[in-house]
Amino acid sequence: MSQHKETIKHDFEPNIVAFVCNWCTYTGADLAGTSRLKYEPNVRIIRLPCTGRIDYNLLLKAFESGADGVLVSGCHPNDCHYNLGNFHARRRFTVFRQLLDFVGIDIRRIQFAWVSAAEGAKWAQLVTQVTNEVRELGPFTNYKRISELSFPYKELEPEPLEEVTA
Amino acid sequence: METLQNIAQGLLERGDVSMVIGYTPGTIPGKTKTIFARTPEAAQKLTFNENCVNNLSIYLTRQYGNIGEKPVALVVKACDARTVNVLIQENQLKREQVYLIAVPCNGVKDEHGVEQGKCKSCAQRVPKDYDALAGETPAPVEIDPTLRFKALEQFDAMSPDERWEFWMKEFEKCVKCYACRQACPLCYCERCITDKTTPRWIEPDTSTAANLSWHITRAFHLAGRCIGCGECERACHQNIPLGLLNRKMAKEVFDNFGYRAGESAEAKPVFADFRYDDKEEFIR
Amino acid sequence: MENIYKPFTAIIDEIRWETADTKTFKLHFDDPKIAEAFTFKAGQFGEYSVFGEGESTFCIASSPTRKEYIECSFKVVGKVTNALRSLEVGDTIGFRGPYGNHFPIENMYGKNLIFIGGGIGLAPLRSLIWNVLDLREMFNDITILVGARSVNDLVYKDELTGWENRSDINFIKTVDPGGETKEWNGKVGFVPTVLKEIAVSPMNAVAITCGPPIMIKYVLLELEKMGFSPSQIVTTLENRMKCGLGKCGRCNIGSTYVCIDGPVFTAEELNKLPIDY
Amino acid sequence: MKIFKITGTYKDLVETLLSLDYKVIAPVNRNKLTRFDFINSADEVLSPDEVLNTVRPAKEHLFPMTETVARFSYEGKKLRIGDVEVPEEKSVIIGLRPCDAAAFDAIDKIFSYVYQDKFYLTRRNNTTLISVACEHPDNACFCTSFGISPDSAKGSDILLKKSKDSSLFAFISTERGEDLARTINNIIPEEQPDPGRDLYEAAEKNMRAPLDLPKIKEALNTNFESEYWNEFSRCLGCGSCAYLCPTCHCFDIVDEVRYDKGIRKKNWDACQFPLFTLHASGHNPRDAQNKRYRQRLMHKFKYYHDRFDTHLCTGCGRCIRECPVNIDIYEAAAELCGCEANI
Amino acid sequence: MARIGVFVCHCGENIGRTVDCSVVAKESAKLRDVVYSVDYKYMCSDPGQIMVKDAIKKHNLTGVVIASCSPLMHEKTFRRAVQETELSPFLCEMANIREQCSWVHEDKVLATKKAVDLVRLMVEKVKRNTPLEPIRIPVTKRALVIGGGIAGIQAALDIADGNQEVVMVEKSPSIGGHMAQLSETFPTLDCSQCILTPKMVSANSHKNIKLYTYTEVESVTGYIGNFDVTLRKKARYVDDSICSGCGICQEKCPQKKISSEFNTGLGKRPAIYIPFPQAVPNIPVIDKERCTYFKNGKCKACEKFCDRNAIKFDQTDEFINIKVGAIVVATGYEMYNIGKNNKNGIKGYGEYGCGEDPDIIDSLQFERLLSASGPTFGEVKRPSDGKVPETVVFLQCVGSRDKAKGMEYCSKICCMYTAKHTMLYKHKVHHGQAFVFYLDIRAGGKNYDEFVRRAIEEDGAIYLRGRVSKIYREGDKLIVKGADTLSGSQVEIAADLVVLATAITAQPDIVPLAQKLGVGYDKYHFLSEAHPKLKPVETNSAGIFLAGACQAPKDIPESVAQASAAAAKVLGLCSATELEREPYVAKVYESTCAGCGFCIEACPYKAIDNKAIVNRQGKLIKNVAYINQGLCQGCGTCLSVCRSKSIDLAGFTDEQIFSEINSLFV
Repeated sequence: MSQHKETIKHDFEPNIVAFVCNWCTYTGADLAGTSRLKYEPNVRIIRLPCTGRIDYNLLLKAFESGADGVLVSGCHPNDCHYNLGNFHARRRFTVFRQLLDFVGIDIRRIQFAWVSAAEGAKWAQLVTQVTNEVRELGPFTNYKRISELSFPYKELEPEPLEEVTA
Repeated sequence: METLQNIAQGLLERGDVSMVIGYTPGTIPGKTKTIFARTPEAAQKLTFNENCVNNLSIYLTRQYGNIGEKPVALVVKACDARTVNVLIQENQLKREQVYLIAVPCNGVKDEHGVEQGKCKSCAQRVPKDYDALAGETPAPVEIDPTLRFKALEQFDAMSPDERWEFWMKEFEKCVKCYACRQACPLCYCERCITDKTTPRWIEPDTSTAANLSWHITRAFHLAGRCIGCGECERACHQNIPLGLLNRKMAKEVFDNFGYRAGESAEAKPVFADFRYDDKEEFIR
Repeated sequence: MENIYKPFTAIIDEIRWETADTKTFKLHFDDPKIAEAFTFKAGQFGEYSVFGEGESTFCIASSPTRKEYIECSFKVVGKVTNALRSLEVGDTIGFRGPYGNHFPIENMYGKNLIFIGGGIGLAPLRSLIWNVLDLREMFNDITILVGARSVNDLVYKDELTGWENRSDINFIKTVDPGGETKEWNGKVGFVPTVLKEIAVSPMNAVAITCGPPIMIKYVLLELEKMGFSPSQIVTTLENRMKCGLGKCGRCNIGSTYVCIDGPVFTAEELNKLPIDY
Repeated sequence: MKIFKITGTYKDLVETLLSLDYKVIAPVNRNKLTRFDFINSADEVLSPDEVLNTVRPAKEHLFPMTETVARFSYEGKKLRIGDVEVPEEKSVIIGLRPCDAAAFDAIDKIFSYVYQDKFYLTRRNNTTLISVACEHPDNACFCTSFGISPDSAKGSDILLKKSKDSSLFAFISTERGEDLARTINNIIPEEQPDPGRDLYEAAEKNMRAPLDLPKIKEALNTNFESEYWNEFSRCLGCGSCAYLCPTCHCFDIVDEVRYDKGIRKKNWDACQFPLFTLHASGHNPRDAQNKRYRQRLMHKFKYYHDRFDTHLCTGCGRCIRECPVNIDIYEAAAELCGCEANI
Repeated sequence: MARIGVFVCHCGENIGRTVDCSVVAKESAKLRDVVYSVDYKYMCSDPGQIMVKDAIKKHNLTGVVIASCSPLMHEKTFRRAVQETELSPFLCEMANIREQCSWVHEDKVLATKKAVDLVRLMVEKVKRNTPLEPIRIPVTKRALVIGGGIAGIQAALDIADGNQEVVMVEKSPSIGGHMAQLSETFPTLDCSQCILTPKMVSANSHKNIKLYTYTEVESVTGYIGNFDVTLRKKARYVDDSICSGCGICQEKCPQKKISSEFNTGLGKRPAIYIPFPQAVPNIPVIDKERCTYFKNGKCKACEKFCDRNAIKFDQTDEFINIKVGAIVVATGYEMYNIGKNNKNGIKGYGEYGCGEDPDIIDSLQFERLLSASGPTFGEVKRPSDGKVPETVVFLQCVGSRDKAKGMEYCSKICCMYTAKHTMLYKHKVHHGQAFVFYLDIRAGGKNYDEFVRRAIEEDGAIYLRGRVSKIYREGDKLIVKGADTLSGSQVEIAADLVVLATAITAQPDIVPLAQKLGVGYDKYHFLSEAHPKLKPVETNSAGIFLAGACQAPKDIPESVAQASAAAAKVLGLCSATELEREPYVAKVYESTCAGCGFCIEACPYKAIDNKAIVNRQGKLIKNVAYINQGLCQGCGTCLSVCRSKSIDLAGFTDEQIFSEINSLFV
């Protein structure tokens, strides 16, 4: 098998953040690496101890920071390293994504998955799938627009800045 | 049949309660004020009519410091009593600290005579649990309980972008006065997440993005807790339909977990709990 | 019009740990023109900012007679002071000021001065003390009473030793009971108690005090017992401020804006204010 | 004061303003909310006959709810700070009520006190205020308490008033007003005799009786610790009063950062919030809601007056209308000085 | 500002092939607060580690980011290296640019860009790290073993032999467990009691073991090294300090017709009884439910005849508080009970008529029939009429591997004991014929397959692959109708006795115990190990270990092996006076906590409790959450249910995560 594959150039490369638990998905992602499975390079992982730790604020902040898609992943039910964290997360996100849907956020931009430490292949596949899906959806312009307005830094750019050396 | 004033007077005369929190006429027709009646004489000023919109249970939260050694009597409509249940559920109050004077309610109106949204789908004329009833037990009525979710149907037909458009227009108006929070009897936090600065999860400015993150947070923090008293929406002078967000949350919690906030003071709060077989179709 | 909210930048030249949670920064203004033009008077304060974290209000703790730098001391308590703590020599901070009124030094010439400082409250006094010491011959007797909860909580330790060794200062230091160490050679007792012991005369004197509210309260009582009239007692207040410019509406006590009319007040002025601080 | 006659209707006047080189701000009803906003056509404008006053005052156009006052960036290890320019754009606010126009007069004082706030003042200097006299004040209005009346010109550059026969007149108080008036072809620049205030005298009678301000202030000088303040422990601290007040001007300063870039913003704030005065040490001088309400009332009726000889209230009645628990500043002020509230 | 050093590892070619490490180092150097950055071939090598240590000293670093492999691989290595300098090891973070970057991407430009991003994220995080102190917990050098079967006995003996104290509790009157009921054991056919009894005796007499039988665990609080356990010693109505175990009371008891639990209902016992002759301790117990005195207030025959006055009718349950540092759970299993009188809810196999027809029995009953100490003294006689059965049909997988019965798992030991049963039967009834209906034969294990072959080849058991559809009685015979799927024919056997190899199930009352212990369990209620492969003995509650069939069906050697493993874990734990663990625990900001109690409910470890805040006068101001640092495992579930953000988690603080997100896309 040849090591070098032509990378397909897309018009748009989505920014995706994955919030994953340390024990299952992070380890599963490591396994994907150890197994040299290939997947899309658009995802940035933020490691947390447990899906129970993943509050909805993190997801909102990710969008505010410019994410086009968010992925939340942890242990399968009954596999949680902390026994119950993922059950709490599941219940929370069941309702939270409905809220996002209600205010008009396309919930295809927020994906949830159980990926165990053994499921390196599932992880690789998941990342590629989610990347393709979000790429299909295009940039999250709705959010980006209001987010840029809330931070009128760019508008101020043309004015020359005083320079201060630290 | 005992009148509200008599009940209150008796309680204060006997010294059973430190005060009776109720309604008294306001300065503008159609508005009522809160009264903290501490003497039997003051009890005569108590009133109840269709303009008694406020949910007085907010005065039971700790920040108001009304709860002391002696119980406090509170005039409650059925919806207000559900808030009391949530406060008990969430350790903010003990049942024995409050004496509930129930008032039969056929729906309330604001000062412009507009019937409150919550009343249209409410069949509960008196609370499930109370200590005294001021007035007659009213005849039961039958109202389809799903009516409370009726207003949400308009959104089903909308595309995400249309919903987005709708809400951004609403949130754009928000001035971040936090009246919605302050008026909510369940927003009893010592320090609201939005006032927390390390880190600042919600920017305090009034940009639409910052307003969106506030309103999402507010709605989600009340998910499974809000009993739908409508005080937030009433306090919002910018006319943002906050009740829709709350109702959507209530619907999701009800549909997914069969839970309705405020039904029982003993239930475990829905988001402090889970079931092994909670649905998870959305998880890959 | 100038942008009154825009800080100028200052570079940290030196950092000293005063106590476990108190630091002193020595700063110079980055822009030589600003450095040249900058003047202030003892008792004034500034808004110090860490960009991205926000602004925090403290007095200028150095003497206006030392032109080439300013110093500030702060206790790490909140978001901004936490960020300040992590700064290093050479880092840039923002500064707006000087703001507020100042100690009435012009009314102190030829008088006996009694400085009573507790804990970090010594910082504003320090500005005036060095100002006075740099113009020593213009003042009569100088008494400095410095107190802290414990030996470790004393700020400006090196300077205290310097003052102690000077013959032209009557210097007394004290720590609260239980705060002493084996090596401690100062007094042990609360500041108001020690003040009572040293019994200063109100004749031709001005007392300047700053410290925790509870200390100020009892020092004022003690001074009055000694015969000080309220107009002979000067103190400085610390209210929560944001703008420092009399605009944001936070720091008022009655009709008085601490940022404009203060932070320095005589006891006489304080007595007229409602108890809203 | 010059009095000019206006030809055509109010909407015609707005139409003309739109054709000039001004940004036009007028009362509109957008998304179920009455407010002052930029308009593109006269059709959007709420006519003075339709609405007594907007829920949101015009204050936000000179003193925005959120305003960037400085910016900074770290480029690598280099820190740079930038100023923020306020554009010198000419604008006109039309449709103000006299209470709102007078409110600008009041807050001008604080924004130019000792330090000049260029953000407010630049806009203020570039804005012409055209107010419209009130024919139908409601039961929350009490501007007459403050020497304002339904047809007061205080604070306005131009005041629009009707004569008994409903002809429209422009009362021009300032040079800025006159400059604008002379560019508007609907205004005939010929001085007219005063058409009288019959309509407005009638209107005044429907309002709340004027408060005895000197008596109130006298009372406030001594009753800082009155029991009466406990009444306001029912206040929810929602801050609606402050956010809707045309004279409230408190703000907070915060930084927002996105990795290496940041802006420093002024955001509206209110003395009704517990955190407003909370010290880093945990001490809070106004640690209870009744103390915070006292601050509000004192500020309006005493503190501001002590310093600027102006009350920080113009009787617009917004706080009374919108208070969710019916705290009525008029009633409070009256009762504090031992008067019966005459509502 | 912070002073961060970035160290980019090539990992030979592993990273370097797809990530341009020098670019990563160069880009990192441009980051604010990064004062030093370098790339190197093998960062984990000695020279690499020295490089890190030198840079910390030389550049006075306040934080270190190692961009290399997964933290799960080398975080310990680098933190140890950092610790050798002045810097706290917790100020070192790793950017995973190998497993999650170079190994999974092919485009060098994109992979390099991602690596730069990952480094930036970690720089932002490490800036907000704090020099945490590992948590030190004192260890109580005593273990609790719950369950007195072979696993519990083995664990207790091993720990005791390792010179640590053990408290052993057994809920029934005697230790020994199921193994005491067995006749002979596979694959050696040695006598179960002969090998077990000496162990039972030494467990009782060991100086380091304190044995409580007829005792249950009432409550457990505390955490690793420091458990507080309350035991309920149930009233036996016999003073065990006086009783000599003479047995006269049993003889004199007028009630003699009670079906014996030990003999699985095939024998009888009196109301005061010693469960079996070799019981340890050899002390009787009164069955209160059936005792004539307790029922009618008259009798006391036992008391009259006891010459030591050991009978105490007024005895009550006794509560004993003990402190232990570790707990071994060895509560064993129960047989799937399928009869009509099945209390345990799962009804099934009505078609097999078990419990209705006395000659349809389960394997444990058959063990008793085979046992020399059993009701038939080792003679195989069928229950209905005592006749020696000439045709015996054995059914395997009764319940096990049957989705419809809710037990999809394999009970693991049935294949082996059924083979054993056919052999023992043949050895006792030479002319008898054994038939076995099976689905698969699972005989993995040392000498196991050979054993099954012996049953078939030497002892002539006939194995039929298929399920039995129906069993019904026809006169003296039981007609067993089934399928032989190998020949494809229907089979009908007229049997004298049918033995069902019913499933091994979890103890019916295990769930409350698991909840007391904070140990997870699966849907079959078998207790969950911390990791199925690498931590098979540990549970997710630190300091609690598993042994034997409480975790999953196991045979004796496996149970013994796991028990010894658990004992080794306990001894390891007890070898230190203090424990050190990662300080990733949550803490509450009491000033902002509203005391709503959500975190208390949500905490999987019951680590959060209410704490009353009182003022100087002792008046309650408010209740807040209080986190027991010893119990907290750092999952952070409490953070997400806290609306006011009054809880933070060391190592994964809100500030850290926030900054990571804030620096994601710049």
